[in-house]
Amino acid sequence: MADNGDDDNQYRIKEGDYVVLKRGEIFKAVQIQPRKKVIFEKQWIFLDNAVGQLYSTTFEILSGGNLKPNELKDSASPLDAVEAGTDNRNIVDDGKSQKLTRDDIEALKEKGLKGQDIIKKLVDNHATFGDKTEYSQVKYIKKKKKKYENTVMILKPSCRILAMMYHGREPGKICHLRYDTLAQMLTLANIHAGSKVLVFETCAGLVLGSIMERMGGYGSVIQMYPGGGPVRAGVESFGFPAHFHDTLHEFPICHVNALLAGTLDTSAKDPTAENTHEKQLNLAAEKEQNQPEAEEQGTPEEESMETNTGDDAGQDVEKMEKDKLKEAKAQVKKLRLEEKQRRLAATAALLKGRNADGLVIASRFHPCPVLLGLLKFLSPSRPFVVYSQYIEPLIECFKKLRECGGTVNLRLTDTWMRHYQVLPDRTHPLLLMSGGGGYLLSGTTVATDHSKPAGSKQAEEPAPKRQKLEDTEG
Amino acid sequence: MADNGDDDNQYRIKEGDYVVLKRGEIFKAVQIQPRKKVIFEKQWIFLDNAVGQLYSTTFEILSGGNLKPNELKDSASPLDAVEAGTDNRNIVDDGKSQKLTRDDIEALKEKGLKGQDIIKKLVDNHATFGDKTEYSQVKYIKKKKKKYENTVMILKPSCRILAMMYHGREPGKICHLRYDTLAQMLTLANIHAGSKVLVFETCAGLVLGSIMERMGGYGSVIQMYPGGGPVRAGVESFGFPAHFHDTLHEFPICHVNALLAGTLDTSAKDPTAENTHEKQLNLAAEKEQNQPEAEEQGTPEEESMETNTGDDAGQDVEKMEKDKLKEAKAQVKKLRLEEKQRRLAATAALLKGRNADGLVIASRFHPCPVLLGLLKFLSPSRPFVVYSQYIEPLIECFKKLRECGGTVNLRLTDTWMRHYQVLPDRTHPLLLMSGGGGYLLSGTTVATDHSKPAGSKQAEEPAPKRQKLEDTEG
Amino acid sequence: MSFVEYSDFIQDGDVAILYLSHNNVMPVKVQQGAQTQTRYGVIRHSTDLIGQRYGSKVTCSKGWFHVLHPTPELWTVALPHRTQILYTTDIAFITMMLELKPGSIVCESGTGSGSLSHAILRTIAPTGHLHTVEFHQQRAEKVAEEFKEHRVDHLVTVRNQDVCKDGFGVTGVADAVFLDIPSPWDAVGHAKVAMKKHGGRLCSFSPCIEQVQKTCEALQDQGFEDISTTEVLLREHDVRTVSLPLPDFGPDPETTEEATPAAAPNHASITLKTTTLPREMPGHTGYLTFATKPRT
Amino acid sequence: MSFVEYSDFIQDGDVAILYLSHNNVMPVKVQQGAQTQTRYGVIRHSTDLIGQRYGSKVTCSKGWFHVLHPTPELWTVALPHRTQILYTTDIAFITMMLELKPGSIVCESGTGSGSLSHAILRTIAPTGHLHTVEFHQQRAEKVAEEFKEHRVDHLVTVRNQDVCKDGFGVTGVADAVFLDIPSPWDAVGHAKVAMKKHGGRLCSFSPCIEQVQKTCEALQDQGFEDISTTEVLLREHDVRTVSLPLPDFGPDPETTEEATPAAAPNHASITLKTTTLPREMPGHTGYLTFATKPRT
Repeated sequence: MADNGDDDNQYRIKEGDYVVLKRGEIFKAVQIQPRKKVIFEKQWIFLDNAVGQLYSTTFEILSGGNLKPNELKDSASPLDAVEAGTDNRNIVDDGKSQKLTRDDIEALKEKGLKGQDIIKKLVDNHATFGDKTEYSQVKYIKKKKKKYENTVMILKPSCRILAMMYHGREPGKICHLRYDTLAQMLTLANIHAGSKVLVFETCAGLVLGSIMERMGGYGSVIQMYPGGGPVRAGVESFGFPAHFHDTLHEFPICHVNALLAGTLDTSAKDPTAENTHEKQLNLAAEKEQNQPEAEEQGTPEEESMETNTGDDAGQDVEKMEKDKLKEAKAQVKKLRLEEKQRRLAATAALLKGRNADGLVIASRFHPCPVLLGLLKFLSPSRPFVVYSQYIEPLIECFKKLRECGGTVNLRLTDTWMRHYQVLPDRTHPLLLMSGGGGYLLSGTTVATDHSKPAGSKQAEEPAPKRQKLEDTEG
Repeated sequence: MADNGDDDNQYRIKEGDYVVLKRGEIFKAVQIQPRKKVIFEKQWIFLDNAVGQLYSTTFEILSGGNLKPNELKDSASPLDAVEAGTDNRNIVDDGKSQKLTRDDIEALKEKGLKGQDIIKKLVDNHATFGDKTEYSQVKYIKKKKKKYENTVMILKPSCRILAMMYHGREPGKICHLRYDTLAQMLTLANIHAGSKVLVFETCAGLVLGSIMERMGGYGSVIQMYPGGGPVRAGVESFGFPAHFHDTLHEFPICHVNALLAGTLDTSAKDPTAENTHEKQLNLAAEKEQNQPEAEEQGTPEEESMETNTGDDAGQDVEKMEKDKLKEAKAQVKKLRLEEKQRRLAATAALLKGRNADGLVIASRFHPCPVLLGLLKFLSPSRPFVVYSQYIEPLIECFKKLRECGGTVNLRLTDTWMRHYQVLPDRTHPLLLMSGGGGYLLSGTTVATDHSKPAGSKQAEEPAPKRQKLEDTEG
Repeated sequence: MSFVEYSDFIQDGDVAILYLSHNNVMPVKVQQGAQTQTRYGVIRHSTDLIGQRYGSKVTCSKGWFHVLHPTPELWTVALPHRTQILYTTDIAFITMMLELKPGSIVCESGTGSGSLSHAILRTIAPTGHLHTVEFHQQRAEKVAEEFKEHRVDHLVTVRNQDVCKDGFGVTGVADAVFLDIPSPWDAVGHAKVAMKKHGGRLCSFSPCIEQVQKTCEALQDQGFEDISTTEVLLREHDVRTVSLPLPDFGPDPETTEEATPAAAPNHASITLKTTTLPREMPGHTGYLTFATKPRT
Repeated sequence: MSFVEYSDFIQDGDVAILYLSHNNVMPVKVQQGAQTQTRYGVIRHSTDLIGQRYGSKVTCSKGWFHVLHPTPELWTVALPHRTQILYTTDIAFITMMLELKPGSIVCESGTGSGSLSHAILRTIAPTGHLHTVEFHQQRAEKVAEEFKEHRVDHLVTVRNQDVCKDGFGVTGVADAVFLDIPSPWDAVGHAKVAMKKHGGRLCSFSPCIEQVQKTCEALQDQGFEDISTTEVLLREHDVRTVSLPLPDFGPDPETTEEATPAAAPNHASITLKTTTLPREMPGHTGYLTFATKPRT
């Protein structure tokens, strides 16, 4: 494969790459590290052999956990094509339908039969498989696949894959933000290269990373973060080139009022003097980061260090990481605080003009004060979008925005998503669907008319089409 | 058709029958009355010629508004089968596609061509009809049908037809209750012959009538009504046989507390003495009945008279209706009050045992106090169902019921309904769907455990599967 | 007790429903002297059930629950699955759209586990009749037995035959026909034969769109009118109280009226009542195709 | 102004969006000396628009409205319909599922009214390219003109040809292909040719399930993987305040703690904030079939 002579190099898996493991609908984001054990679907895997292979290759997991490129594709398996009985009227379930015994199966495994082949054998030896309803067939195959399949595909990460992964594996970490809802957010906020976007999220960095992907390293993203430090595990998983991180800035929301009032002190101070305040922040951060990072990715503190420290401090950090000595940590903290202050000043400068091009909010905080506070940093005629798992807080946002003025084009929406099975004579919507994908409030800022009081009705939609706000008749 | 010799007689339209006019998806409930003008889809119609014909016959509307039985069926018209272009890429819209002029069409009409044939001609003479997308074709035919079709089908009323009619024509009158939601209510409340059902509705009588249809004249229905009198226009439209009305009782909710306390005075009094109280009630009724009755069905007062007065008073009422003299009205009021008091006593007796078999609520009132008040009249192990156009009041009901105990099997649901176009190579969901059908809270009563305080957590679901009521993590 | 008539007290021979928790219900045949094991401990029918009021609480060694009067809806949740079954949401819609009511004559195939059958019987009692056809012999026998236990056997005739070959076994009597079979198009002709001369309503339930397409074609060929296909899905909302923290934007040096209206300094939070939808829910049961048989 | 870059002030030659009300927006080509008639009166470009800030309020004789900077999403609502168009909900999902980002090379057919094209261009700028194929000549010319007016013409090549016969006019360059044509199965082979050797993503939009079935078959035949069909629907919630009257159960002679907790005597009512769904909403736009082209 190496002698294709085209630009394959960019598609090859390299050491240190952030990749996504895939089996069926199961995804997992990991980093390729030498002799590092990775658990995937209850199996130990070493990814070393993937290095140098092309992305999207399917590997067989050998005993011992090493990978071997597989000729068989993980895609639509021939099993899906088994003819289904559309009714199970002939089935008498006596528990004797499977003719292969446990021992038979073990023997097959020892003979080195691959998972997919074992399942095929199980199906072939199932007396009444063809009579099962399609639903039962799918259930059966899924169960067996989980048990016997031992292949894994290695993918290059993308917003699509990571959003599906988080939604499937750890929806609690991303406020149950469904991937189609995230898709709406990116589009409604008109995220694109060259703009200056404000993000407030507690979605493990998934939203932030998705925005950075869409900006392609052009423009700036300012992460407004609560507590002691920004959470960015999800951003790492995107595996962006280094220069993308130059476009990423962060600002603690606890300084928002000071910044708005013009009283924010961004001069570099002796960090020890700041200590008590910072300590408080860090305590708060620990409390608030009740979103544990992905298994392989260390503690939140290491995380933000990796991201926050520039090249200048990089070597020190590496050394200290190995030592993990308490004294060293204090030194790191000091460096970090200095760096933080420098960055704070830089970000404050970016925000001061109140001329951001977009605002995206997706957090476990009440969106109303967040939105009203951060909206002030946007230029007129710029989109914003707020996600919430619940509709009620967005209803409140909607009402407040109508009262305050300064926005038009307000919409409170959700999306309904349905997947289909398309097979000859067996086409139908999937039997299971996601219950809800959360709600979005979106709108566009406009210039506020200072000649009128902010609470004036005039600031809302033009009169002729004013929405009926009161309705007692129902 | 008359000489078929079978039991056709029960299927024949008779004078005085309540029927439903249908054209396409448009329904209208009317009564067959001699020389009575009826407006349907902006056309004047006389229904006299329908008398003696079979139900489900399609009639042509002749000039002058008289009906003539039609051989052509109203069903799937051959127009639907026109081959659709799946893209409109070849259309250049120059406004010259239709080759028939207005004069041509008028000429066709004068020649006595039927609506359907005119539309067929329009389609045939439309240069690019076949190139239009299906969506445009449907829109075109719908528009033309509305303009040129002049047939009407006469149907026997049913819960299905009337529920669809109200939802399509006057959703505001029935609190936007969608027919599939009504279907859920009837089933969730286990409505069936022989039971004793409590109904509180402000849906023009549609819910009440649907329940009566399902009870088939067996058992009893008690309408708990707000204000001065029960609203029952919708019940009339069902055209029930007279004996069905014997099973219908009513009780004003303003006496609920008195009844529960055992202080309700149901002895027949001199109605004039009651006058001030009744006057208040009537005033309230007029205020609350902001649901005007169907066009042909007179004022609410006449309405409830027709229903409330038994056979004994029937002739008097008829006479007075014609006179409409003020003095006569006073007399009617007196009779009505006496009758009302008698009926109140009878209904109170039915309720006193607190052993009703079901409770159905669908109103514009806040459902929470209504439900908590009326639930007391149910036996243990009986279903109840509450409809609301909004979810928030039902969330409150749910919480209150959990606190109070005495109910299990609580579910807060809504249904999502989708219609399909099924045509060769053009199968897809309809392009328009109903936004929402409202929400239902349903549950089952259980015996309250008087040894424990009513507010005790013990009264809720059994402990092992207690629902997680608090969730801060989201 | 009967599935078409309420009783107040549990009697020997009744079928009662133990309501253990949301979505966990268990039917029990009440028999003098019998015992039933539940996850909350043993219940003794003679003392714990017989003579008790329906809706009563029963306390066992490890917990308590309620005994409920059976209804077709509880039965649908409790019944032993011998096939895939129809659930209440579809059943409710079918019942309305077929215009079922006391006195209706209904044909059904297949009977399956009897989930829909019980709901039909409830609605057409006391004067209607259900003719239900089941291909599978054991199932036909089992469901007939259940009808007897549920005291609705006088309202139903169970036939063990192939509806596509042998039809419903009745002619010109049905007000409504329901089909839930793999190839409903093969039964449309038989349905027409079973229906009243004056006409009636038909419903066919199919999971796949290709089945719907063939069925609609057959219905049209057989002269059925008002053919329409609908899907109904239930969404169950989970009621919960959530607490949303308020952001801390820091001390507000200006304290103008405009600044951050709801921002509270001490990590305050707002509690609200809301609902969430389950992460996964039924996304499809089947397409319901309805049609009207005109007078023939 | 450009569709891929924000400006702060309106300039001569810009395309601005007049936001008149919810769902009523109007694009206007800004020209020194020109006038535009709106339902609120005439606006004079030289004084009312040029030099003004985007987002400003413009007051006319009969009312006022805001002038907005164009975005692909506003354009989708404002654009002159020459065909049926794709709307933002589908567009957003397509953009994510095709993995579009700055630098992506995309093929599209048909261009139609350019609703999706603008969204693609916004996302792939400044380094990507869109090859869009439109069968209909006038439409191809019109959309090319719009791309120029919107200052995105350097990012797009419009071809007027039949994609099913002639393909996309490029080979081995595309990261993603989008099809919105009556017979997408006829273009699947051409899509494959247009895509990068390493692979890429494809999406086909079709309103009818039969089109989806044929397309899935063609995709499978051509070796595409991960074929999946999805539908996405938007629900727009109407925020409103409603007042629900409380029932009057009459005077409560006992006034025990148990009785009618919330019943108020004087026809009081409770006001609450809620949302309703529109009576009618879009029930279907099309099925979106996605697939991955593997390395070939």
